[in-house]
Amino acid sequence: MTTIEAPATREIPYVSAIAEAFGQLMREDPNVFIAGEDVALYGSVFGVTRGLLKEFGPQRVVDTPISESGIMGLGLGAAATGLRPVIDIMFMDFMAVCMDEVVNQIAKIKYMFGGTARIPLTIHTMAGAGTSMAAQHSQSLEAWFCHIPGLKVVMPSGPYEAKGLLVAAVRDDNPVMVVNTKTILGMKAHVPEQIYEIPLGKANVVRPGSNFTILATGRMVSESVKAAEMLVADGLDVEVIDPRTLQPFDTETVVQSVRKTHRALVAHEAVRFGGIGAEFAAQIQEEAFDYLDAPVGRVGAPFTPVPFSPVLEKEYMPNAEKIAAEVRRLLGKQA
Amino acid sequence: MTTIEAPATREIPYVSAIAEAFGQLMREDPNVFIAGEDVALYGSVFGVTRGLLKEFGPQRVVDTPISESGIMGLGLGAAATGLRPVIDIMFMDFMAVCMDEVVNQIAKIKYMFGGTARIPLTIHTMAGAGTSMAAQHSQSLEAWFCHIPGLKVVMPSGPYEAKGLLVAAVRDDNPVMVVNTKTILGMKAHVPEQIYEIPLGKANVVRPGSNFTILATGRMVSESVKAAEMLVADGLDVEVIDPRTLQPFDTETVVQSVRKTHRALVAHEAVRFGGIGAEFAAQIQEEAFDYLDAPVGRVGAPFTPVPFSPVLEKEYMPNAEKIAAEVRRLLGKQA
Amino acid sequence: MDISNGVLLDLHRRMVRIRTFEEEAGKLMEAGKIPGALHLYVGEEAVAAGVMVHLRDSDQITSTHRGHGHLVAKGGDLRKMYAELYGRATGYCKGKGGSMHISDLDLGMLGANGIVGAGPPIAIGAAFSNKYRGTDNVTVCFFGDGASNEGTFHEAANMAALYKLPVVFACENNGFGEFTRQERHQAVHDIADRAAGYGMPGIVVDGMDALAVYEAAGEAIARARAGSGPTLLEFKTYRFFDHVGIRGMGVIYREDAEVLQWRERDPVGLVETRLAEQGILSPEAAAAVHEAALADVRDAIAFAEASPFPEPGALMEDIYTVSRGVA
Amino acid sequence: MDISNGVLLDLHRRMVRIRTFEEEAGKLMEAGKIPGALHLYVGEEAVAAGVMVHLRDSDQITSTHRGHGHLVAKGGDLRKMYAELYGRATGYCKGKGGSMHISDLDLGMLGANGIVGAGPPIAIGAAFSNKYRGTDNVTVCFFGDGASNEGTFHEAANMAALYKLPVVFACENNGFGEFTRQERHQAVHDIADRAAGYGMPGIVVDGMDALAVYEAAGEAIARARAGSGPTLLEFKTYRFFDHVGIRGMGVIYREDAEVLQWRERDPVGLVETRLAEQGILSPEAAAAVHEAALADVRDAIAFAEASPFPEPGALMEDIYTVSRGVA
Ligand SMILES: Cc1ncc(C[n+]2csc(CCOP(=O)(O)OP(=O)(O)O)c2C)c(N)n1
Ligand SMILES: Cc1ncc(C[n+]2csc(CCOP(=O)(O)OP(=O)(O)O)c2C)c(N)n1
Ligand SMILES: [Mg+2]
Ligand SMILES: [Mg+2]
Repeated sequence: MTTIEAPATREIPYVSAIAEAFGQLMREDPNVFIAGEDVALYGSVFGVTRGLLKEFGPQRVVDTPISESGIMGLGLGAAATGLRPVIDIMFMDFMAVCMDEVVNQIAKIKYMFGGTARIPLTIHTMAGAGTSMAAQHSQSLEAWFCHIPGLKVVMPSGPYEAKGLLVAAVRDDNPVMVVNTKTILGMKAHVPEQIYEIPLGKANVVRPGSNFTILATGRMVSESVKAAEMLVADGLDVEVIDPRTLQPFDTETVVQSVRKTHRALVAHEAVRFGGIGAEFAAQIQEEAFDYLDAPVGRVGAPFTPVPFSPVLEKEYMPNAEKIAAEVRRLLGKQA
Repeated sequence: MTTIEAPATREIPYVSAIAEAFGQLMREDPNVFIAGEDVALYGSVFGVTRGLLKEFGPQRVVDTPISESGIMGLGLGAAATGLRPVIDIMFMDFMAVCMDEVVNQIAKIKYMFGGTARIPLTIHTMAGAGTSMAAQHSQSLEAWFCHIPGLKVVMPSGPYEAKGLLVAAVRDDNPVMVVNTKTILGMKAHVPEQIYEIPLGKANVVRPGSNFTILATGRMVSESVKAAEMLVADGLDVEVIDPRTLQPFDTETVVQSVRKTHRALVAHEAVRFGGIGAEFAAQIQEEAFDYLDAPVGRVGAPFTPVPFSPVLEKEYMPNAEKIAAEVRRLLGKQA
Repeated sequence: MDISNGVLLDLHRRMVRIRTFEEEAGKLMEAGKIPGALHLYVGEEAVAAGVMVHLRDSDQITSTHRGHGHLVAKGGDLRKMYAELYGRATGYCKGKGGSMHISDLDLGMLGANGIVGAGPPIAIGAAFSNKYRGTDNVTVCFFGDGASNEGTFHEAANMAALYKLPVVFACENNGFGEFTRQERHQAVHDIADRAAGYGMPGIVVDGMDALAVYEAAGEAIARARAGSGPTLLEFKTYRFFDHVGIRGMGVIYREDAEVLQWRERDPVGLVETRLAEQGILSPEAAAAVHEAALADVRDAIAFAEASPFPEPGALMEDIYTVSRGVA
Repeated sequence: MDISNGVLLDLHRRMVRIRTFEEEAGKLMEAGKIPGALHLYVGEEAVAAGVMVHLRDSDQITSTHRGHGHLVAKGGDLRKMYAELYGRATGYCKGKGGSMHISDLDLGMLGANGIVGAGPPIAIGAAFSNKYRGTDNVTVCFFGDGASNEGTFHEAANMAALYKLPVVFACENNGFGEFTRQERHQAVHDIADRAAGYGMPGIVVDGMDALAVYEAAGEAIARARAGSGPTLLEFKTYRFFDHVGIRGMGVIYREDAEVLQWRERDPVGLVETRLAEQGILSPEAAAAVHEAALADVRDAIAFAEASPFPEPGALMEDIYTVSRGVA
């Protein structure tokens, strides 16, 4: 790399962090290619592949028909024969159209083949509500994939994580799903210019604290930091942890925190019932039972499809206020 | 109905309970039809539709091409226009081929349409490992569907439940997924001959007990009863609860039990990580925190695709011994 | 085919109503008054109108993400439509669906859909139901050139032909799936060529010519209604605006010249010229149709803007049907 | 097409090895020695053999639930195959896959598959990779008549034609998807007719005649290798046994007479008659091929039966690839 190190303060939006990572990954490894709907000529409807076609050409930045199963299978066949594909599925909701490829093929082929296969495949997608796109363009379905042995799942909480986790995902020799949140694509933060990795499977303590732990994913990380600030007035010193990787989950870091703080809450944007927060909460109480002074709380979306109308969607969305309120409710329940 | 009440002891296998329910449902409502692969001429590979073609003809017992998305969509379109379809998806693993229809269409159409639609659709399928059918014919994926607002999910634990829950599912005006477990299709138990319903959303206390609660689904219910017998020697009086319906989940019955017993474990055949047991455990500790003397334990399959080789599959399968062992381990952790 | 003057005027009126509905909606979206994404139907009006004049209220259609035109043509209530676009409680979906889920089950409009390719399986279900219930209703399945590459189309087409279902597959080939030109998403020129692989007729139709649409659709629908099975109609058409919103020119994926060329065959203009030539519609009468449409649309917009947003409690309603007393 | 004697004998030998492999496996399954479900290839040997003689080890195939024949024909190790069927640690998949997931990546056999229709998307991925990496490898995608109704076939066929990928779609039309006869699962007689809808040639081939298969496959593979794009070959064939297991007659979904009629054109018998007529293969030489195959199969069975089951710890291995030191 000949680029001059940018100042440590270089701030770029989440969307640019992704595009930058893609460019650098493709430069470092000729086997990396990206395929998806409108990723080439148009640079993706979210802008995450802008500029790539020009630099890498149509062989490596591949516009596809609207055929998610075909695209995902293309990624699998290419990965099994030596390439390192990135498959972009525009909205996470569309994962439902290619679940077989992801879950029954990509995740399991290595095991079913007795270990002989290697599937270095990255699935890249956008989750989350908040854009008035209604029930089929707003879901956060990461819990489905965390339940499937053979997959890894990451969920970046900001620009720094977006780049570092994407790099780690693509370099990993396993299928990794990168679940971005569309409403934070404009979020700006410091992102090193050179290529770097955030190790998979390691949680990050975003805000240290001593007497309450909030474990949050994706967009809920920044909301939890806001909630933590609000809760200072309640005499709480909240630790906020971002697992970064949901599968494999860094139980250790989280449990250590809870053993220190004695109280915990898990927050995500997905529907609360059956969300990944249930797994996290279950693990926390299993591993830190003796340390808990209150039940492990959970904040997630209510049990309804995502509504269109902005007034309803606002009510639907988990946010800092709801997290803070739930923390307060939990403390009322304290043993 | 003119059939004479059979003796209260009539015992029939699970598979016959399903077939009997289908017949009675089709007799009572001309809008009920069944579509799926090899459900008509062959009577289904599991035998659950045997005899129906002869009685109801090919218009109401419909063999389909191998086109799960097409079949599921057919069910939806028919349900939205006045019929009451049962869609049979041979193995639950194949649900991955038609997830969009189930999750983005069937589950959400009522809500997206502002309530104007009514989708009285039953999805009928077979889950579970233990038949040397390997990773793509053995999964228990109910957690996926429990996470999706708009769906209901039931999981019968034996012949009596198989019939009663199926009847309730088909009569319900909402989409309901019936998740059977293929390894208990031969299990025999008392099944009333007349048509009857088991109400959706109500858990059943299978075995009353005073100082430990096991909440188990599907095949794990009978395994848990066995485990309970084993644990008598440990001085435990285990209550076994079968939620019967996973979505909506009868939190109340379970929490009441745990408030009495102070200790609980959730058992299912699905992969433990991210399984529905996580949700149940999370709810139990939320609602009964002050009553718990030990963490809520969970038994499920290990984090691996289902292996083919019988020796590995045996190791894979949760069962009574593993449940009993986990109960003992939990007690060691007791506060 | 013999077309009565009444039908011709009806066709024209439906097209104008769609055009007006869409142009005003586009402006309101650009002005920030309508949230979310609008996929507008401008340029493709002849298809919706030419098909829908053949349908009864009891006939069903499945629609797409680009669904306003279909519902307007099927007789949808413009007030409820605009209220829905605005996310108001008075909308077709009480504000819960928005543009991509607009629907009217009483008119057999089984919903716009946010998932490309979701319509065909649903359409064959409705058609199966029509047959099962012994009606002679027909279901028309609208889908795009892009959608023709989804596996769902394949599965539904095969099943429709197999079961001889009363369904018509109406492919609106506007030359693009989002920003990808047809020749970059499939190697065939005519999507109608796919019909033979299922055992049904496949017919290419000029989708800018309302009368051509009328004629082809009439035959296919009659065929379906008579129990003779499905047909695949491919309507060659063009979207004048962008994939989302109203910007139609100066875009990266097509030349302005191409847009202008297609606009020369503007379906509304074409039908007006034709009707004028035949002496059925004077310029004044045509203008009156436009004015009436605009008045209706303005009324609908005013209704929407005056309508309340959903109450907060509405969030958790309409998820499940209350079934024998239990929600 | 000119076929050398060596190739003819090779064809025959591969077919006999498949036949022998399958008949013995079927018996062992019925005897309860092989767990799980076996989908046997008996009756369809000409297809696998006629295609595979054209392929190099670096060419790939995707297979189906009925995959043994494909791997035997591609040169698979019979010992590892039987050990896999037996669920032993020495099997191709260390006992983790069994019949439905048998695979040999070194031979480009990308796996049998338990999901009907899963192969086509994977096959185009391998073909894409061949092209991307600048090789002239070809990928052959085997799939059944039943699988031709899955959406995945449609999507993959469209993409293959669009990208001109070096892939051959080899449809093994054995007349049934499980227990459903072709005419009850699709309204077309020739699946090859679907090719036109994607922009590729579609050819019907007598799948009982190894030489016809050889010829058609040779052309399609050469075409793919030359960079001229995909072909859809439809092989009309028949499965002599049941969908699962060996019982072929006395079943509910077909007449015994039909089975007997097809058995008259037993592909192994046909090729032997042909080679005998041409003076290439004497009855004694043919018998020797059968004997050698049986010896190899018996050796493989003995190997499998003597092999250990996987160690318990193996359950949790091979899920993830150790990637830069981390599992
Ligand atoms: C399954 C799925 N994939 C992708 C999308 C994103 N998307 C929305 S509209 C569209 C283009 C559809 O093209 P076409 O079917 O030709 O309809 P048109 O927009 O041209 O009317 C795409 C790719 C989607 N909504 N659903
Ligand atoms: C997605 C999916 N649906 C259904 C099945 C069950 N199944 C296994 S084999 C088979 C029939 C396949 O027919 P065909 O493709 O013609 O292959 P053949 O068995 O005739 O070789 C079916 C329906 C499956 N394995 N996967
Ligand atoms: Mg289009
Ligand atoms: Mg077949």
